[in-house]
Amino acid sequence: MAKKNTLGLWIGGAAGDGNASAGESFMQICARSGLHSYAYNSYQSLIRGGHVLFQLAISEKKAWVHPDAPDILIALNQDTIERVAKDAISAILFNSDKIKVDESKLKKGCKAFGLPIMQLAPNPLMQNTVAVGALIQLVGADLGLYEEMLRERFGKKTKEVQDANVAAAKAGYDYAAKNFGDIGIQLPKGKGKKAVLTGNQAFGAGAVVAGCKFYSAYPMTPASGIMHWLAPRAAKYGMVFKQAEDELAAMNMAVGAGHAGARSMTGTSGGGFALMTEAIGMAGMIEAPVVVVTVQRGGPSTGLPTKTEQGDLFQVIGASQGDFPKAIIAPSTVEDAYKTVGEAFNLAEKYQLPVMIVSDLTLSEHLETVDDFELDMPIERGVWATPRKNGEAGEPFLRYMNTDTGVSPRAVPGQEGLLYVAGTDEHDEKGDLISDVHTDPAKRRMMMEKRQRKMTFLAKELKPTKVEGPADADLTIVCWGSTYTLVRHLMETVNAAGGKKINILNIRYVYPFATEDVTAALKKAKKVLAIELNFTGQMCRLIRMETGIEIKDKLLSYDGEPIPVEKALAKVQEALNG
Amino acid sequence: MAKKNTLGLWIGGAAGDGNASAGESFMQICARSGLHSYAYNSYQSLIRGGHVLFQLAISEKKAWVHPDAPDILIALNQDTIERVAKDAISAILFNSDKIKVDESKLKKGCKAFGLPIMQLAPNPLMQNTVAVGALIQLVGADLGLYEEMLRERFGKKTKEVQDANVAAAKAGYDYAAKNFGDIGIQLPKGKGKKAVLTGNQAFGAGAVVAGCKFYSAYPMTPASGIMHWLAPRAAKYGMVFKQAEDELAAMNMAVGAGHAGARSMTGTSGGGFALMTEAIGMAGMIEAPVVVVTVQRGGPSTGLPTKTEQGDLFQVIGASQGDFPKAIIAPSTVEDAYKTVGEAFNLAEKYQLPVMIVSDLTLSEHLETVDDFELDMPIERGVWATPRKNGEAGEPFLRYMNTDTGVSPRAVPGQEGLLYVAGTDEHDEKGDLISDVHTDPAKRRMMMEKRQRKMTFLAKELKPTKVEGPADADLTIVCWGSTYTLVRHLMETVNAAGGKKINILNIRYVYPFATEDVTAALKKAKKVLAIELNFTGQMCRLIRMETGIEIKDKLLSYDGEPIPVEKALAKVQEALNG
Amino acid sequence: MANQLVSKEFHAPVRTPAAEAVAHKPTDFKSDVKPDWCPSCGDFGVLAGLQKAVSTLGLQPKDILTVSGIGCSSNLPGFFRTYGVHSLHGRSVAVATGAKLANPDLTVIITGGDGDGYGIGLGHFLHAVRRNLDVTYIVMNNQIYGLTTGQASPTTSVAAKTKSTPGGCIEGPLNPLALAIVSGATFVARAFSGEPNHMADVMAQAIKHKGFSLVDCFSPCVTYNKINTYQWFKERVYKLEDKKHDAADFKAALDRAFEEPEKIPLGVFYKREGAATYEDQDGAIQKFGPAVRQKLGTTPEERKAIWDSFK
Amino acid sequence: MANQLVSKEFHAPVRTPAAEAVAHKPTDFKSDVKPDWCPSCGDFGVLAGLQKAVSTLGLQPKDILTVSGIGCSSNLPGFFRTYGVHSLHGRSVAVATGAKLANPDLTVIITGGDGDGYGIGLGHFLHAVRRNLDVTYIVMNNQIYGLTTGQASPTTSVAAKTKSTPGGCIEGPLNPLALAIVSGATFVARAFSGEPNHMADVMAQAIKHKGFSLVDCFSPCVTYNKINTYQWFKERVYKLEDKKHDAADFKAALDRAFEEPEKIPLGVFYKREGAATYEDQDGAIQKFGPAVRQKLGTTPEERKAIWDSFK
Ligand SMILES: Cc1ncc(C[n+]2csc(CCOP(=O)(O)OP(=O)(O)O)c2C)c(N)n1
Ligand SMILES: Cc1ncc(C[n+]2csc(CCOP(=O)(O)OP(=O)(O)O)c2C)c(N)n1
Ligand code: SF4
Ligand code: SF4
Ligand SMILES: [Mg+2]
Ligand SMILES: [Mg+2]
Repeated sequence: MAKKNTLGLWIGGAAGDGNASAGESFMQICARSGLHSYAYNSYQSLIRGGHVLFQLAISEKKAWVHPDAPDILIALNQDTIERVAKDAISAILFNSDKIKVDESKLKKGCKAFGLPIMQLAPNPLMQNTVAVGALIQLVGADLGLYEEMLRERFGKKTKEVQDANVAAAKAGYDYAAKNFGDIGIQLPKGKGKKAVLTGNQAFGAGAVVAGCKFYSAYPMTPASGIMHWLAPRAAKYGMVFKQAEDELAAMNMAVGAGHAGARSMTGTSGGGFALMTEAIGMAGMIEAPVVVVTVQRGGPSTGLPTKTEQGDLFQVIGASQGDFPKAIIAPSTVEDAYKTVGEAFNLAEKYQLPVMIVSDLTLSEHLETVDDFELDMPIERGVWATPRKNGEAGEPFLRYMNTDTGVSPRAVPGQEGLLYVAGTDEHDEKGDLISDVHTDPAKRRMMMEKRQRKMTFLAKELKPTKVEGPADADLTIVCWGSTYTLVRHLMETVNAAGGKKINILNIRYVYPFATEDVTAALKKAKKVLAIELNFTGQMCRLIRMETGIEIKDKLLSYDGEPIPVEKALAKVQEALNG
Repeated sequence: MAKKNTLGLWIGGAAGDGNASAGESFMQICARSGLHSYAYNSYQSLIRGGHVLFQLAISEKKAWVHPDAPDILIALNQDTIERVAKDAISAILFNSDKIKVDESKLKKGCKAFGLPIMQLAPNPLMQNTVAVGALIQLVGADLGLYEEMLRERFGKKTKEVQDANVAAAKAGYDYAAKNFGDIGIQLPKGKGKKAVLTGNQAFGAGAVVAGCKFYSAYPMTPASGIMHWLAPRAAKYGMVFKQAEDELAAMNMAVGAGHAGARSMTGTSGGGFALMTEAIGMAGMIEAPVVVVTVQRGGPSTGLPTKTEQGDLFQVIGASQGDFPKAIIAPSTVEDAYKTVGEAFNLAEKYQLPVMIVSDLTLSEHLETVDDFELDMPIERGVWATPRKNGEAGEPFLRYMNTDTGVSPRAVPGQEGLLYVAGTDEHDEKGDLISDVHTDPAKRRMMMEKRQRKMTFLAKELKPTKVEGPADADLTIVCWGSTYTLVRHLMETVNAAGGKKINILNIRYVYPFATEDVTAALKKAKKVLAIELNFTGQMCRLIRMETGIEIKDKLLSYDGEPIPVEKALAKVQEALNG
Repeated sequence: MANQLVSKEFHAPVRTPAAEAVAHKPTDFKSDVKPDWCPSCGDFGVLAGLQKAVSTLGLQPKDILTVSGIGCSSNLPGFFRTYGVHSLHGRSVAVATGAKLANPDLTVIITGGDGDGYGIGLGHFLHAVRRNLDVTYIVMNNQIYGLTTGQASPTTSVAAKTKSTPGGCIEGPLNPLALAIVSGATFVARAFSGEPNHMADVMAQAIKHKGFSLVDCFSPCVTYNKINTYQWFKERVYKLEDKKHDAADFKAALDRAFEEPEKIPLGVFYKREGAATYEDQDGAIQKFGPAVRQKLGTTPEERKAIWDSFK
Repeated sequence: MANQLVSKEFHAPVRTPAAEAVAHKPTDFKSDVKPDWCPSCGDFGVLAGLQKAVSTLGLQPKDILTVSGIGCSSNLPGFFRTYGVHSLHGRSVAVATGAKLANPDLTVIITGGDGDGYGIGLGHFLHAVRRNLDVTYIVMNNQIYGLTTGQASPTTSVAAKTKSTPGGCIEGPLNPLALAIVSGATFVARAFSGEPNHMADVMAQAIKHKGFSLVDCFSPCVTYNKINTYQWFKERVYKLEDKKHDAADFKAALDRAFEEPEKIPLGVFYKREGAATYEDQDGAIQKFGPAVRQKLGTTPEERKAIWDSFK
């Protein structure tokens, strides 16, 4: 029988046991040998203890989801055995010094491979390294790459520490070779090295490349990853990174920096976003470009800080009082996250408005291999007023000039001859308040129309929203955000099977909404199923508002977990056959 | 020719000139003689200067709108003459000592009646009193009532001050009798005395009667009127009134008070509401009853602080992250404002959730006569857990017990034997956090479903949303909030004319939405026209989201002013005939 | 559900009079949830201190409301057997204010972290101070954001490397004691988790004090703050009681507040007795007592009077 | 539109070097909008003081950014011929922080009211202080909420009757000077609209000071504050310069901050020179200068390095 050439791996332990970092190392090795992978780490809102489960899929072709069940489970504590040993398919690796496995409770054919850590390593803390060594042997991965990685990781430590870790890995490898039988898995060799990163890292890297020069934020899971990636790197790229005293400050600082002429961004999650909303309206009114990333997590309120959900759609749409121009984009993949930042900055500057990027915990925190793509992004800053020697000015500068596109040539403080005051009160073209003029409905209307006119032009330059997959599919699945990757996996699985076919309508533009494209796609669809992670079917509601079309068949999940593939597949089959 | 028995009155001056208070006095006199009235005061975001225009309609039957143009204009400064003298129909009253009127610029038949204030009063500041005296004479109102009112108003001043004012009024009256001709207006005598109040005062009075014991707020136009009415009266009714340091505090205090067992309320406008949103989600999660009044004004951002708009609908709908139970009600009239507070408190306590009342500047600040109605309101506090002697408790108290209705018997701090912690993290029935338990999707689902289940039951007890007016009308006008009174006026006007007929679908329940009622009404309508005060047609968008029905014909106004009757009538005629 | 009876009627809470108070051991204030802090986290000491303090004072669990924000430290109410609200990050003081004004009979204890109280919540904290509300604020000051895995807080020292200040912190730390003192606090103290008995004693004094009381507690974060460790504090702390400090002396209190970081005083820095609390001056509370015990509803006469006032 | 040319290219702002600076009279800093404050409002004096101060310092209108919140006082930027942002109520300090960090070459002046800065904005104010950002904060302290027609502010005195405290205010006022001093401010001063020349002088010193400077200005609200009138202040104010006050003395500064309300000192309470500003310590600014003058975009090498770091 040919060996299996993909791997589902789970690593379970408590917070502080380092399972995520063991998993990431292994993922990295595979990526360096050209394999694809997708990982989701399930953890809790606590610093030590609890149960953390790193769930990884590895394969030669692009991996879109983490596995429902593991071929191999590495258990770093007894609790992991009790919870998930029953799910393992082929083998369980564990520290036999302290963990007991009752083989009678395992799946048929699943082997329990105990590692006597005390014999194999000088320090029980090295259990992860030993286990990864053994894992490498079991799946035929490259121990040399792991050695390389360990030396990198402990690069700042002494040679002794490096050597001890390398030895521990080797000991695990050798012990497995000698004592564990073959389990029928052999990972292939891919081509080249692949990058491994999270959505948050992609937002950070995207910001650097997009020319973001100011990032202000207040820590909040699951958005902190952006801050953590940027903080040590910002200065190198000339970006001011500012931790603020709260989200009110983070957002208002970003608006101030955007107004002053720097590309500026902030990032947060729902509770912090609530505090940012007032200043998002300010950006709309004073026409300051700014980018806000909000990463959804389990709600409402503090909710499930470390769990995933897509429940903040209307919070973002409804951010701040009154009608004002803005854009809202929801990327779906790590690559998309990176590119969305560039797109957001261009829209923000060209149309002088706030752009919100809506992410979710899964997108922001999961790790994914990404094939190389064009990293460069065009930087489009829109139209500027030409500075003029003070004396020359025959008339006042009209910062908010009423133009055909609604976009007024921009000026920033410090420029010659373009003095103006940007005010959150309604103002005239020059910027002078009209809130204290008796009643100037005509001017007010003009200014509202000028600002809103920008939306017409902005909408025109957005990329089309297209159905992905076979045009004549039997079922169109509507999704948004990270749920796209699950749906993509479903499509590849179902369509490969030969029978009925599905395609995907992924909604990326939340505002302005691609009403025509979406209407056309839904009208053309034979059947429609929506999959989203919230209670009320928020995207379905938005679609109905924008197109009038009601999507009746929905898979809504709101338990904090990504939807298991099995469950989604069952629902798709039901929809296809129903 | 029979004399006209209604009056359109405008009083114009600068901020600080006291025109609103002159207008209110006159309105009060008419109300005391049993007449109806409706007044809108147009002012600006500044303390002195500018142009303030008090616009009042008086009639025997209920007045629903202020007049597009005045029969009589009282001008307190020259600026008023320049701006609006041309609109006056019958007469202009002005201080001839300092104001000039060019009669050639007036409407045909409009008379300029100068009052030589220096001759008529000891102090030029009494010009308002003199003018009101003259006005009373011109329209045949009751000078005795004015005298009574002046003595009340200056009740705390000396007898001399009172007498001087009464004399000034009399002087104006006599001067008019002697020098001004008849202008063909005679106000009738109505029956009984009528109450005159603003929407904000109705919110305040409603709160007192509904048993609100805690009102926290931060000043913000146009919501401050609630605070200003309550602050001096709260203690008398056992209500703690607390000015907070900002809206974050105002809302969080209200949640704390609601949690502790007091009926609690807060009030604000869009910018402040933005700051309240996070804690609204908290109330949803910890199931604390609380009522929030948000009064819309011209947006976006600081916008037009003293102008009217209905532009915050999605801000309120989208308040805070995640899905949680809540209710949103938009009252339309002063009486409705009063009653809505009572309804809101009952819903808040019975379903243990935040209830938002959405008002707008026009509703909150306009003055209206209200016929007596049943002021009492039922107070329904929902289900409570029965306190138990500590020792008795055989099992922990389940504050968040999963019940058939989703409503769990409530307990408040200080009660015997019902200890629990209310947490904004997801929790189990007892209240213990589940955000740090590995992954308990089943419990999470149960708690989400328990909370959301409350919505089903809440929705069932809301009053039906009905069409008002002739069932077989040719046009159904959709409106919400204060715009209802304009539409009511339109309906009475159009339907009285005998030709085609209109009826009204006023949307009062924003959330949960009366989907069935509204769908049925719209399906039955021959033609539909929506009138609302915002740029994007927010209520139309909401209706489409909830019913799938798109309302194409809209009168949208976003210039900060209430829509003039003329303009609305023209649109209605177009819709009827188009 | 045997013991969980449902009632249509509200049985308003009544504080147990001192004479009827039942003695509770510190362990009676343990909830059945096991604290999930990292082993050796300073917050264990604060929890224990608090349990001892309320026990010493003879308080009844039901008469205490503990309100926290969000953070490791803000998890405390879950482990403390009293009524509790685990509210929003930075808003504990405002929530507690509302609850206290609705029911002044409650002993209200606010607990939370330095980020929660001195960072995002700074405004509420100082405004509560100037109100002299009769509540006790216990801050577990670990000079770091613990729950979000180690960013700089407003009390992080200059040059400290954290996740958000990898090159070293370049902002000066706030001095919470001095801020409270200059804002009119009537009781300002400091304690240290490494001195549990002293801490319990200071907390008891704070809770007993009528008016706003602050106890800033050094509560080491063993996971993310490798500078301000137990050892670091042990080398620096001393007790004000041992130095004849006069807590009634405003200037002396301020001087002590600025002694750190070389020498760190523990104990009561400042105390002013007899100042009226906010509740004592509120008209409604004075006339009608706790809002939560008032009967709701108005008489027909009251309603008529209100309505007539508009006529 | 003759003079309003449009460009696809961004001409980054450059501060006029002192040598090329053109002299501007105070009236050159008058915008063409007439202030709409009530006649005799104290804010006229503050505006005049500010115009004189920047004129004295030889600053160019284009190099100044004035940021305010919302309130009568916050209308100031509209009347002051510089760049301006009339931002949100309570957020001026945060907006100014962002602008200053994006372009440290700007002279950033923050203006606003007591409600704006010490009420809703208190947290931002004190956090900016501890950062020692090089900005000047001018607060028009009229001890009332003016624009919203007369409610109590955080500096309203006890017992004062306002629209929101009809029975008299029962909260203690904050002491903004003391708060700034204990939070590490490097320049703290007070001025009074009734002493225009002194005010202009203090403002000039504040703007010149490198680091965070606060000028709390008594700016009487003639419409809503009938207690703290020009006359009331005139009877109480004196100048620190006349009393040999040593502004380098931290304790003396605090003592002076607590002298009021009997005697109210004007002038510079506290000043510390040589403290590093936040901008001076930020890595990006130090390496690359003002963000707003950097070229955007990365080199292929930089992009490759970033991408490779994930491999
Ligand atoms: C509005 C909001 N912003 C951010 C967060 C994320 N958050 C949770 S705890 C915390 C900081 C905790 O620090 P501290 O208060 O010092 O408590 P510690 O964990 O150190 O005890 C933050 C920023 C949040 N929950 N809500
Ligand atoms: C978030 C928000 N809350 C409330 C308001 C309403 N508001 C406008 S100005 C003001 C207070 C102004 O007081 P202060 O800052 O002292 O300025 P002053 O008018 O006295 O100069 C308030 C509460 C607002 N604009 N935004
Ligand atoms: S992270 Fe720090 S503060 Fe949080 S529980 Fe662990 S030791 Fe305590
Ligand atoms: S209300 Fe007061 S602060 Fe406002 S402009 Fe008038 S005097 Fe000045
Ligand atoms: Mg902390
Ligand atoms: Mg003020």
